[in-house]
Amino acid sequence: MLQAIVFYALSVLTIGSACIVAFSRNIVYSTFALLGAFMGVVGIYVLLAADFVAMVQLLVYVGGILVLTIFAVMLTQGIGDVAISNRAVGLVPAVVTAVIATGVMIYAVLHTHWHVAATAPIAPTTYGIGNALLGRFMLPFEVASLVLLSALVGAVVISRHEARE
Amino acid sequence: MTAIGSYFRNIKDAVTTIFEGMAVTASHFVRRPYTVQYPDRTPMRVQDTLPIRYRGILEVDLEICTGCLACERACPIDCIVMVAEKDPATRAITISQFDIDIAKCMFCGLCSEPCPTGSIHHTTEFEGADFSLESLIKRFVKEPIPAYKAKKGPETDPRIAPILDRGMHFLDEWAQPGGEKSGSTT
Amino acid sequence: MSLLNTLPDYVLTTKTDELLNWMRKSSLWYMLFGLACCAIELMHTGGPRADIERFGATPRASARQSDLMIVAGTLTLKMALRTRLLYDQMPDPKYVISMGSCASCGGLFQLAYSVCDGVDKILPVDVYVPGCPPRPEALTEGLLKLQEKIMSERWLTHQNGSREQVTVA
Amino acid sequence: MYLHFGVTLALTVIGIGFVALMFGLQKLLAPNNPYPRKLIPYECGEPPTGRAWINFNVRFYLIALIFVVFEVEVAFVYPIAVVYLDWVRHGARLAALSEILVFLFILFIGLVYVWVKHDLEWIKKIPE
Amino acid sequence: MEALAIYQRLKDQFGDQILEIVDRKTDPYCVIAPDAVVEVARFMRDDPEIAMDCLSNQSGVDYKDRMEVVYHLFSYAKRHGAVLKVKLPRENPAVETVEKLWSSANWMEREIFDLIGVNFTGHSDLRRILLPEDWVGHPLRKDFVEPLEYHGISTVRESPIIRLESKRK
Amino acid sequence: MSGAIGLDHFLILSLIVFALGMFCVLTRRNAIGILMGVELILNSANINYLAFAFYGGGRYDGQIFAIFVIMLAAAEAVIGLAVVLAIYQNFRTIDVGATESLRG
Amino acid sequence: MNTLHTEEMTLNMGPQHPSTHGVLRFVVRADGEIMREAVPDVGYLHRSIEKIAEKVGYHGFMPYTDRVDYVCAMFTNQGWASACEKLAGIEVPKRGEYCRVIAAEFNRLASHLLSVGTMAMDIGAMTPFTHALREREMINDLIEELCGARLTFNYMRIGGVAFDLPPGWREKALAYLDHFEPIFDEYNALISYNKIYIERLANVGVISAADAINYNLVGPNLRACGIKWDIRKDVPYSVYRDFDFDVPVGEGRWGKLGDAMDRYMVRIRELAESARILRQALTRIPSGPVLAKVPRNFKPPAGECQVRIESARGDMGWYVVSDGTAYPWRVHVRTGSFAAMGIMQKLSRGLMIADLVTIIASLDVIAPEIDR
Amino acid sequence: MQTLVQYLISSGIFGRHAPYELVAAITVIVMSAAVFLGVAFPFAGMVSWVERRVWARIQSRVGPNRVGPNGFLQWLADGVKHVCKEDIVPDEADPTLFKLAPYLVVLAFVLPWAVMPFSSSLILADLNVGILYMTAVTALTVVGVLMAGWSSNDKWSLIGGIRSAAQIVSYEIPAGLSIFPVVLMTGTLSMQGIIRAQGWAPQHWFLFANPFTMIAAIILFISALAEGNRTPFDLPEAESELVAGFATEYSGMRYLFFFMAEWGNLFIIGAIITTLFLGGWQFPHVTRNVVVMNVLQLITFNVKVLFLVFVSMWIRGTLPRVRIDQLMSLCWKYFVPISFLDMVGTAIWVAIWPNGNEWSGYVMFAAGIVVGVIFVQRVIYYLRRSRMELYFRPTI
Repeated sequence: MLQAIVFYALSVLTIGSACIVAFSRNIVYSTFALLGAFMGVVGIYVLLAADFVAMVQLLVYVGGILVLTIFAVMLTQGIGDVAISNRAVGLVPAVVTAVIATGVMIYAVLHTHWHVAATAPIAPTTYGIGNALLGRFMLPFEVASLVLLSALVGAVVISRHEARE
Repeated sequence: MTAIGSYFRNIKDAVTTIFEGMAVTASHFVRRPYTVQYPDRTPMRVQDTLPIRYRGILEVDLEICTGCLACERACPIDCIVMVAEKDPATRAITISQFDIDIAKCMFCGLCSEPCPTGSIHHTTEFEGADFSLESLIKRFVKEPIPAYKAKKGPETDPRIAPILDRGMHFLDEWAQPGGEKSGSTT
Repeated sequence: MSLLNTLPDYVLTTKTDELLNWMRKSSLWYMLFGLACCAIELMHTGGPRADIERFGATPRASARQSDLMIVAGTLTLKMALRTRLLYDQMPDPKYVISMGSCASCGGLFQLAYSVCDGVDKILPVDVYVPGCPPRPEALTEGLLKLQEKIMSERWLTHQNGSREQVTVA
Repeated sequence: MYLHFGVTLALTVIGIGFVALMFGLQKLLAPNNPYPRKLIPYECGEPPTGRAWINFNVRFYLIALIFVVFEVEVAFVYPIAVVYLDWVRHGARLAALSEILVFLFILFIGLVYVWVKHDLEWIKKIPE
Repeated sequence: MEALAIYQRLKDQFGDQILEIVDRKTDPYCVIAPDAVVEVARFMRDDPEIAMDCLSNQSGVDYKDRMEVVYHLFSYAKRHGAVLKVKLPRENPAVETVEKLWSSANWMEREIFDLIGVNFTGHSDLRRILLPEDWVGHPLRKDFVEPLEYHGISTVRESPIIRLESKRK
Repeated sequence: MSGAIGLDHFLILSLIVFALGMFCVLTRRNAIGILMGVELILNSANINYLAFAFYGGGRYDGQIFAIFVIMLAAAEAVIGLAVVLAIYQNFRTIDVGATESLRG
Repeated sequence: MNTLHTEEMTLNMGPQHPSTHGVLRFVVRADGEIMREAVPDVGYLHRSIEKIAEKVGYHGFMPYTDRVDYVCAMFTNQGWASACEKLAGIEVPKRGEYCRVIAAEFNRLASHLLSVGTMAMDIGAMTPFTHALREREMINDLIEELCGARLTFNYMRIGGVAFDLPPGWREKALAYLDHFEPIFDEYNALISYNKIYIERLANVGVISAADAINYNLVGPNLRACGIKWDIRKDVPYSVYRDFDFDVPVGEGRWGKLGDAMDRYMVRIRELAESARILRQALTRIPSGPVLAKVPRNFKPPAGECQVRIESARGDMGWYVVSDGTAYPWRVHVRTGSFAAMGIMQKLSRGLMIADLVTIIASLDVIAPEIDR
Repeated sequence: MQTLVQYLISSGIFGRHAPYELVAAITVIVMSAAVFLGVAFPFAGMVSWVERRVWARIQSRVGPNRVGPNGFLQWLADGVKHVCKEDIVPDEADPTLFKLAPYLVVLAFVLPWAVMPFSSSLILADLNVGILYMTAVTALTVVGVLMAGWSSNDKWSLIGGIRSAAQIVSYEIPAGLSIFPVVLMTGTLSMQGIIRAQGWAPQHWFLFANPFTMIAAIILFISALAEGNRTPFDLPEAESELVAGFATEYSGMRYLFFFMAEWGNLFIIGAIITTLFLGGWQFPHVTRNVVVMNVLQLITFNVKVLFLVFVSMWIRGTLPRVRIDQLMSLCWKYFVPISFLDMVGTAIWVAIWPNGNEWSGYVMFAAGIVVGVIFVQRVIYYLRRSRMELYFRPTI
């Protein structure tokens, strides 16, 4: 009961914010609405018993990516050109594509018989994730650091390269 | 090497100087505050702690005012308005108005300097805040009164003598041109 | 839909009024607005000896967060327009203390060509503090006078004819 | 766990409700008297020159880029750190230690790289 | 070097351009032709014996029949000073700027322009400095009349004290 | 847990978010807007991962995948925004339509 | 990252801004945190004191001189008095000169304390500021006892001073100095040697010696650039010849020579030197009159003169033209702050907004001195 | 919390057949409201008064002392005044975001209270990811502050907001890294778990566990100060530079919420440090009475937290403010590498002594005492040099 209420509330928050992200003509509103979407998703993660992932989402998305996006918006947008900058192109094909894709997938979701195992126990996950990362997923874990390193170096090089010109 | 050296020196400097600063501020926790809790929590009125030379709100002892208008003339900004008339027959001076605009006064002391009797002088009073400018005008003369006439000898009138004494006391503080004040040769 | 000055004059409402006024008067945040000589004494008033913060008055840099403008010092004509704007930018209820002769009426600078003779020409002044400059205690007394005035204001209850209007246009 | 996160949800609601309540109270108690000059943005007593919504030069943008990378790294290390003690106790100390060290080392290289390349410096030069 | 010796050297160098050398006990000065200001000034700055590296004061004086610009020069290298004067007509006084020689002249000339109304030709930024941009007149001129109001703020303030009329008049 | 909310709910939620993200990507001319759309899509993917993990027996694989997705999203955002900045440097606009024609 | 094309932002810093000591205004053209330029806009406190001098006469102008620089009014008093004395050729009694020096040096202590205090406040430390105010309060008490006012002293008269030292004052003053010296060390430990503080000040707003002279910087600002020039020492007036004191100059120990830290430290060390002068003056003060005979209707002969006084903000030039009447014809005050503001525009280029605050504070500008 | 819900259901207050969810929901809401209104909000208020008093004391002043006993109700006066204050939304501001920003900031201040470990059983929610949660939710402040700064359409606000955001996000890295030593040593993220791993005696605190944790504690404390916009890192609201920073345009209640969040965050900073390094609520096991124990633990925890709050006030009264570039280089060139190495060092330390080293605790504690003694000596030195008698008389 309560879970359903919470789920629907979070869904409304997520989808509403996502709508603002997608439809707002003001890029700044879109950016700040992203916060609502992320927060809603955090709640959904918690409902899915993924507490650690939820926290990581909060830490990385809200604390990191969102701030970075806001910075980028502030750096590139005067308010003066907001209307232009967030203008939509090809509205009709986009709507058609989105609607068709959604329709197909909703059909798929509703008509597929998902194999639902017994739902997981609602238990803390950090320990398990840690064990998995140190064990089975050791290689991806180390590769992740390489990915991050390359992202760091790449981003810095791109920015610096442009700055030097 | 110097780069690394300065890196660690920076850390060391920051830590030691902040440490020292914290010690200074910590010592203030055990010192008494310097505050004088005006108006209600002071051992005595703040006015009474001020030195005699303090130039607070002006006051006129009309009993010893000679009506010489020296103060009005000395005021650079005309905030003293004084009307004193000399009766040509009796040579007696009547003071019919003595108003000081405290709101305009600049508390410079130039008016009390030339006063022959110390009648106009600054007090240590400084409380004068009010809600309107009009109430900041000090009117000393309610109705015309005769001016004080300086006597040759010492003042004999027991009512006026202490006031004159006080006035002269104010006057004594001012340096006399070329003159040396007794008692302050140190 | 503000309740301001709309309630009838019951014991409860007047008591509430008193309480609100007491709270308001105890938290007069003044704007750091030093103009001239008096600004130094204004600093001293916030300083260790006079410590106006005892009465809950603390300096704020932004006009938006201040309740009290202490016009400390000579108001020149060039500054007068800015002062008016700053005053306008303060949120209601707002009060003005005119500190020192220059602010009250131009004082010794009435002779000057570029000085606005008195801050009351551009703003409504609540309390005038004489002195040139007033010593910190004198300003403290001005603040106490202003607190007196605030206590006599009506906040929720109807206005009596003689009482001060709360909102200043 | 739902119960625990329920607390955060409740706190969210209470926090927002409290703020809204106070605003409601303010609506009741505070005067409201806006006029055009009052609503001018505050700029130290001058009428503002130009608007604030401009392309603000966020000079620490690069630092924000670096930050996100390290933030992800911090997030990654948390689960490892949690199980580290157990692994050590169960004798797998070298494996765990070396894995952490490698992970940190690779990212540390990134830090050293940006440092050496002076991307952490604050550039004071103004373009003309 | 004594001031008089400096003036003598100037006289030798510039001849007719030096109009007058006034020998007085306090602050002797020399008057130079308005056209020659920059030349003389440059000489005084660059000559190794005079080496006036600092323009310590520049003031304008309105003498009702003429304007004067007074340059107080000082040499930190040689520790001596000199006073130059330029006499200008009262109508449209103008003299070349020495801003290029001493940067401190920039503001001082602006001030003289603002208060006295001397034009400094070639000045990079000759605007009013102390008074508002929309001010009319140059107040330190002797014939300056104070305006009655500025942006709706009246500049006159009557004394609140009314002087009682004398009984016998 | 209770029968009211099942896997389908989460999947449909993720779908809607995905659709909105896709719409955002397709319609935006602003490069940052596109990146935001991508973030939404990645989030919807994550919801799916976690939903399947939750309803699929509670193994950690789904969660670990989600973490890796977040990591990749961060890397993508970092690089993407750096590139956007670079584009902005060169073209003075981040309108993706305009940058195509303006070959700098 | 240095060539991001961003719009320039025009910021008004002041006239009502906590860091602009009084009413200065800077039109800051900034690119993010970095300033392209900060153009000072002064005149918000232009009170036409020079014009008033032509209206109120020589004696009556004395209180107005207090307002030229209210932080160190003794010096403006002294400047005006000396100018009048120089015009009329009046000799001030020895004791009068000593009184002047004592009052002036106490005032210099007060002024420098305010300066270093506000410096600390602008850097963000409130405590040193209040401590400086506390010391100022004590000095104010002393000065109040001497001349009856805390700020606008009106102490000096043409030909001397208005009040002799009150009885017992000397001992109090010496006792205060005993108190001041340890407090001074404490103050330094609290803020002057603080690493953060030094980092904020060092290498900010560097002025070369040539620039300083060219822009006519004076006083501590000039000395911080390494030029040993003090009117008290080099062109001695009053009785400064009698005293033994050093002229502190900038050393560039913490950064480049002539930076904000140097200016700050010069002030700090001048505090100690002033205390030294005060000790000497208080012990050596001779007896005698303090005021020469000057007619109440003072009319100096026609003529003009310039007087230079080493005020707390440096060389203060009083240029007075007399036409032989009871009213001066023209008075012009050339002040240190005016010149210091002139260099601001040049200094501000390429610095951060936070540095602008540092520079304003380190140049120790006082609004009325600029605008008069 | 779980126990409480179980207890309530079994006690039958809600009737015999009360649904678990409803009871849980009511309990949670009531308890949360109690913590927020009873602890968090008054604390934020009171600490503003305490700070003003402490600060005044450092400055040889008295501070607010007229409203209530010793000015204790000053915070209430400020609050009521702000309620009675007009609320201005500037013309050119973006009204939606302008009004939304305080909500976010308050949210970021409220959420950490969920995992505040007041005592061994007084905790709203002993989240398994407690400390991670704590660091994550405080990130909301960044968005709130950026929102406030941008929406005001005021240049000071904009600069303040961006400064604040850059500062908070940067310092999250050293703060996050400094938590790891403790996590490595305990193997849990739960606040209670971390506290339980420590002992009541100082040598069993993680602060003194080994040199690395001590450095980590210092870095975490400083970083937390930076994240809370406290001196010496109060650049976003630097009065002498940016008027009032991101809150420049805010008046009345809206401003007060920023204000409140700032003071409230002090407690959170203190609580994090206390939990991680100072042994939290650990108190010698003197009695078997659970209630008494909990009260003692509550007091212990609060005393420790308040001490840290006091220290941060004291720091605020002492230090000047750093500049933005120094702030950044301090973070990236000093704190991040040091905490990196610190973490590596701890990992090695733990690999060598998985169960901790008893000796190092004593040694570090002794070192701490030595530093304290030196400090006291310096204080006495300054006291001796000051002439106390001059402080007693208004006029010398």
